[in-house]
Amino acid sequence: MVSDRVRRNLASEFRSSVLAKLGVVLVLLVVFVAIFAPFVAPHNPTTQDLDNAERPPLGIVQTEERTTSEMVDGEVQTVTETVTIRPDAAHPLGTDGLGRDMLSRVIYGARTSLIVGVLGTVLAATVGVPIGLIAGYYRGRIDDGLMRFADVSLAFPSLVLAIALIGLWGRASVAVPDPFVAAGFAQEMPATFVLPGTVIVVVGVVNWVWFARIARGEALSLRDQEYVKAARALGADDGRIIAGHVLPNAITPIIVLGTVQVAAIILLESSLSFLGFSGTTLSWGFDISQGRDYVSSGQWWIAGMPGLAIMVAVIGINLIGDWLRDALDPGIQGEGGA
Amino acid sequence: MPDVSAPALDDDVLVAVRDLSTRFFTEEGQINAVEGVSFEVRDNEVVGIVGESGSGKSVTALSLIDLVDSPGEITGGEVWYRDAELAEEFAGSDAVVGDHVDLRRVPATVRRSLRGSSFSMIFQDPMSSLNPSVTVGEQIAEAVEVQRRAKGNPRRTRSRTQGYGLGRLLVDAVLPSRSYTDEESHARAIKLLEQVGIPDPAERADEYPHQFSGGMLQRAMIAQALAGEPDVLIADEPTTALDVTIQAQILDILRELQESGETSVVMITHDLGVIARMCDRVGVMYAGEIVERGRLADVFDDPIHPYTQGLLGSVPDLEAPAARLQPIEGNVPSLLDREMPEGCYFADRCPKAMADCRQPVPEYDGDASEEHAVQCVLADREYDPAVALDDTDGVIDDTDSVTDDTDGATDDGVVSGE
Amino acid sequence: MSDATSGTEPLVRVRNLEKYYYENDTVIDSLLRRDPESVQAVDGVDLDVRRGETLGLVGESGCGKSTTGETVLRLREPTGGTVTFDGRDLSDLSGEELTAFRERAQIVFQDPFSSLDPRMTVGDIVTEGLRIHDLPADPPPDTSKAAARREQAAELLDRVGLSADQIDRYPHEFSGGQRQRVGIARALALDPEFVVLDEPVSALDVSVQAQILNLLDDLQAEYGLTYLFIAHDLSVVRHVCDRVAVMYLGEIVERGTTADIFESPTHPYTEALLESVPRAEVAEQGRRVDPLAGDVPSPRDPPSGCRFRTRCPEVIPPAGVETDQTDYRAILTLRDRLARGELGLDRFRSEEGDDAAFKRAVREEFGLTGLAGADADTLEDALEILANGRVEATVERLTDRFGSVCETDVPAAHDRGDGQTAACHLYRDDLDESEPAEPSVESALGGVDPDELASGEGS
Amino acid sequence: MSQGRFIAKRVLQGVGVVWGVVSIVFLLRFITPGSAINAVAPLDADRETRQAIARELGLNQPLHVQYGDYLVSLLQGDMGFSYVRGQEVTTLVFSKLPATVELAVAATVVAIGLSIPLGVVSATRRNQPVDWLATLFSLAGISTPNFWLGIMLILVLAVQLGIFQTSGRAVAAVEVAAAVVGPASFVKTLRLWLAHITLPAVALGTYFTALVTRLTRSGMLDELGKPYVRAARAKGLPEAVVRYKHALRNTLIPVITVLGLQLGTLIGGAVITEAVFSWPGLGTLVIRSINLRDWPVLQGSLIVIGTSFVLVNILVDVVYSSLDPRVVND
Repeated sequence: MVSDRVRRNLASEFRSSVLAKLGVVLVLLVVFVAIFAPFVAPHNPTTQDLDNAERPPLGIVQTEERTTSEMVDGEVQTVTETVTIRPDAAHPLGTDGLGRDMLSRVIYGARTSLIVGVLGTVLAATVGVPIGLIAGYYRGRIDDGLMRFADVSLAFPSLVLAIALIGLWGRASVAVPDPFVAAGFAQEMPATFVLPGTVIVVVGVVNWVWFARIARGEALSLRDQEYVKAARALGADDGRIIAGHVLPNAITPIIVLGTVQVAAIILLESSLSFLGFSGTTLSWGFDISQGRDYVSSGQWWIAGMPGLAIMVAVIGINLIGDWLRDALDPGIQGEGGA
Repeated sequence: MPDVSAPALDDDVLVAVRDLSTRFFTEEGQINAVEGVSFEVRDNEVVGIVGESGSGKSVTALSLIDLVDSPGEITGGEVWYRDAELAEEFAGSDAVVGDHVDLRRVPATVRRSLRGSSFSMIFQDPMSSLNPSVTVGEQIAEAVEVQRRAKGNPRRTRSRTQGYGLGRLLVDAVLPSRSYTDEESHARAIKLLEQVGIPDPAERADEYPHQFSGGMLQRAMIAQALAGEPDVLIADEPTTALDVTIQAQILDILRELQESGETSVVMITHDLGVIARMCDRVGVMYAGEIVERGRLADVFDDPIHPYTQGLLGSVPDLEAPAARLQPIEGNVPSLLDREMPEGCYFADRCPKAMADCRQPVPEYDGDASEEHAVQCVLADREYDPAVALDDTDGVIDDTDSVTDDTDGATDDGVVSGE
Repeated sequence: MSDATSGTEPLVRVRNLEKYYYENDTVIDSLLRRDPESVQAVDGVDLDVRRGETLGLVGESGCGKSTTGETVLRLREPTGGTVTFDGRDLSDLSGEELTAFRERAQIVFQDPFSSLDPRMTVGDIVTEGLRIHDLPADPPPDTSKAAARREQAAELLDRVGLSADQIDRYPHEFSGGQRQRVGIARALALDPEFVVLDEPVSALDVSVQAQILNLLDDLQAEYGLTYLFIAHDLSVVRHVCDRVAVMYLGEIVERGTTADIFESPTHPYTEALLESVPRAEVAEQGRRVDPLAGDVPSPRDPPSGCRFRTRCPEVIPPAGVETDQTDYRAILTLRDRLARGELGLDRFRSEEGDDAAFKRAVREEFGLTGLAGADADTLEDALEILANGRVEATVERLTDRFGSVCETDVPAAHDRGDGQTAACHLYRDDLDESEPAEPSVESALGGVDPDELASGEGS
Repeated sequence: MSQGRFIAKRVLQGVGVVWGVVSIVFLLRFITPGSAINAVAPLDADRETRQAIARELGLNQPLHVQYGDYLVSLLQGDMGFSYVRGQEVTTLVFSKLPATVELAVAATVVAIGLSIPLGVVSATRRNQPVDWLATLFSLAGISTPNFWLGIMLILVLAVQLGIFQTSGRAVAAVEVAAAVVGPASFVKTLRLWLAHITLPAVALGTYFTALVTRLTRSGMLDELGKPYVRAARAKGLPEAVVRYKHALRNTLIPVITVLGLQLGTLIGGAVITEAVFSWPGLGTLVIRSINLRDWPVLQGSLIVIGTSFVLVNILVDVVYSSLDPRVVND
């Protein structure tokens, strides 16, 4: 189905742009880590080790005044001593307030973000694309009605609508068995993986408008193409025309929007979990919110590391989006948003 | 390739192009859009350049006015232009012969300063050649204004932006203001609109391009091109997008212009009828080269090059419809340097191709008149079937790569008729 | 060009075809009390296409020829009128019957780059019709339908001059001319009887155009096809068509055999069209052509009566008006622009502001300085009324003196002998003494004097 | 159609959208598990008290009647009472609105002021250092979660360098304007105001600055390739006039349109930025009303946010129609 001209354009654009190469590397890294988390993560992200808490990442030595007070024969004596906390090779990115390994949490966080990002985008597309195609193809009152409905959904900022819906519908989540652990590998890793069901549905629902707009724009222009009229002359009915001619030619801009949406939804999901609206604690946003209190005492890495992880993933996906847009030149600019 | 002797330029030659070459350096390789093209434009004359899509005629036009954008580049040749002032300014250097100056050997800023005052250009689709969000009157007034500001000091471009700092520019970018042009250039713009026959010029000047019909907008383009009283007006397919009755109006305006004695016209088109009505002399372009040139009668009545004959044979005759047309078989070759055959590029499609068409073919003199010249061996000797090229079978071979959408060569593949 | 079998029932009969488009009729517009404007793209067209014949439909852009072609095939729903195909009224057909009709009538489009689906291989494009109609009904014994279709596609590609092994290539790998061949193969796949050719060669270079025209000619002879050939290039139409209909602004102004239309055109518009076409021969050099003035009016509000009157060089003056055609049309242009409110009067008002200067300025603007007798007096009164600002009164004054029959009644199609008809009042026998005035040679400025130019709206 | 009619059309459409917003908010209430009653009734309330509360809140009437009352009260500006604080929702929401508007406007001004020149420069100096820098900055900008950026800004600028305040909103912009009278107090209030608003505005504005830079850059590159630019050069226009008066003007048209679309993201971003900097705006109110299940306040906030979105979009259309003549005089 993908004609070789598309492959040729993608290849030639890839060869000529270093950013495209960087994008592919980053995304492959994040996807690999997300899928094989149980093998890649050094520790179980949920086991706590209190006396190993707040350990700095490698290369950073933390000095801290600790005041301990104890009862010495009837009086309270407070002793302040400067304690130096050295990084521990077992925890390259350090540990959080409860002594959990930051690197493992970041790795498992990738799994959450990617799954929510991809499933949310797919859901938004399956809702938005058909509506857009029908609105664009039939025009007239149908188009008018659907697009006014789209304007209404646009009027609600996706983050605000998302937290409202989650606040109302609750944070249902689904415990999905981890295939690798079930198959007997990496037994020390958590057997099930918590999937934030409500978040995925909500994220999909709030972002359908972008896909509807793109699909409508494409359908509006493709509808008057001569090969569509020719198909009608051959006796094809609307259904066959939309599925056989309009959709295949509208796929390119939809795919480019898809990459932009995955990146946007990852940011949205991390915002939701930062505000405590996510159904799972194994998420980058949640870790950032935990690490927030430690920032004032200079322990930046607890909030810092997951934030960097988000940036790496989103930069990679945006680079892939740019590469697709430059190679296939679908002409969509700036659509899609968190 | 025409021999490049010291250019013998008589006085009435306004522009003489010698061995001009323009190439596009794209990823797929080097594209020779224009290769060794030579022609002359004399005082108030209409010179025609005819050719099909991919022949390089538009690139020739853009090279003349130095508007070839990357990845294109003018790689060789001379463009002699008669301008006493300029010749005096560069006297003594090898770029000057008498009153003629070779523009390829003067600094780029000097070439740029000639745009609008010495050379100006009109394009095929006026709707896309004007800014859709600025009024037509304002855009013509700009053309007048830039010449008025340049009058003071033609060579220094700084003069063109005097008193028009970045602040005013940014305001102009947002609000519809006229700070770059003054009242006087607006009055002249309205005069120009009237001169090209647009009714109610004062009202129409405040309207936007999308409120004009195709014919009216092309008149506005001509008005804009006349703002600087150019010596040479280059018209790249000016009437191709227009209907026949509107085309006749525009061709009449161009004819009036040429007869008024101040402007010569370089008419570039694929329409042999327009060439016949407008041009005194014509050059036929194929695959980046001028394969035959001369006075109109030479080329139309006794063409020697098989491509010219094929072209004339393909056009249905309005008055005497033939039972069947004689088309030229095969497709225009891709201009990719590595795929260009040796010798004559038309050999693969030529019904009279001979063995020595595979060597480089010099330009022979045609016999119709002393201006008639042909880049084909048939001008030198008769066609001898014994040495015919073997692989010129008539079947349309499908292997060669497609020419129409060779990105890079700016000659747009499709000539829109409607 | 096969000779048309005349006398039998025409394969396609079109009577009073209309196609109107309505603009700004959304809910919001109705709230803003804006009645939907109708654009009469096609306004009462009659056509007959006989079996095996090529009927040319000629006209400039915006005249509605392509809309007519598509409405005849019901690719667009007609607003009025009937299309009868082989005796059956197409508007009765729906569902299965309409799909069956599709097998018998096909279309080839103009733009090689948008008439083929870039996502499909050439083989799929050509066989799409077969897949839709589930053909071939009974494939040869040991081959599947798909294989049979692929075989048929290979034959078709070969027949239109492409090689069968290109069947799996995509459209972008072909030149403009080759893509038109694929479009033709697609149209032939269902073995139709009637093909609408909507500007099939307009987007091609001359040399490629000739190849396609020869191919269409051969196919017509071999399959006995009937063509409706839509084009704006008159020399191509002359080469290809047996009979021709000339369209202007949604109406047919003249029809007849190709020889009659090209050798002895009767409608002023056809004459002007033929004269404007530049011939590819030396005699064309310096040929004095006086082109039609002005622009094609906008189909949103076409001129009353005969739609060509705003550009026609032979407008019929009423009895008793002696002025020549140039002055007469200048008066009508002045009257039209006043009626449409397009004429800004203040620029004629000079400083001292007296009426004489105003009237002189208007006369100069419209070149009406040379009138005499009753015409001059009427004009004088009209300008007097205009001077003190009563525009409607001026329009009335001019209309009742200079009003032409061309603007009051719509011309009927007058028969000019052996099937040639021209919709023009020049040929009305009931107009007693009004001799068609000799068209005077327009001025040197290519007939483009600002004064006698009717400024149609930007089309 | 004249500009007036175009705007009238957009206003009518806006009213339709606001009506849509209000209706959806009304419907949302019916798809929530555990309706409003148990948010108000004490946990151990028996059936009668719950029925009494339902009657009092009018929940037992048929849907369309409730909808009618809801619309009527809305038109009178009465959006009910907060379950938690018993305060008038309208006054509560409108007291918080100015803070959010102030933050959003500050972020937008920072964004547009920085990004349009940056986008233009990087387009005209393609593949030179400034272009590479702009590209990398804008790429990072749209890929950074604004709440994380906020926290990092707090860490670096507030904790380490102690320049800015990390939370709260000492003084409103309107007070700064009022303080203009006395020069001494003006500088002090201005500094106080800046100290509080700079970090949140930068955190919120970064995404937008990056987005508009990318849009302007690709828009400019697109316009500079168009035939009318080549024709402008052919008539001898200096490059500066070609770039700014012609190309930039047409680049701004799509940029304005996308800004209108991305408004939702801006308000969404404001909500979370307020949470990070505990900025007393509508965002904090929304989050608190959800956590406390204070449904009328949430409902009121959604309506105000939706309506302000529509109003700003109409403003964007006005700017758009003055830039692109094709929209207005067809």
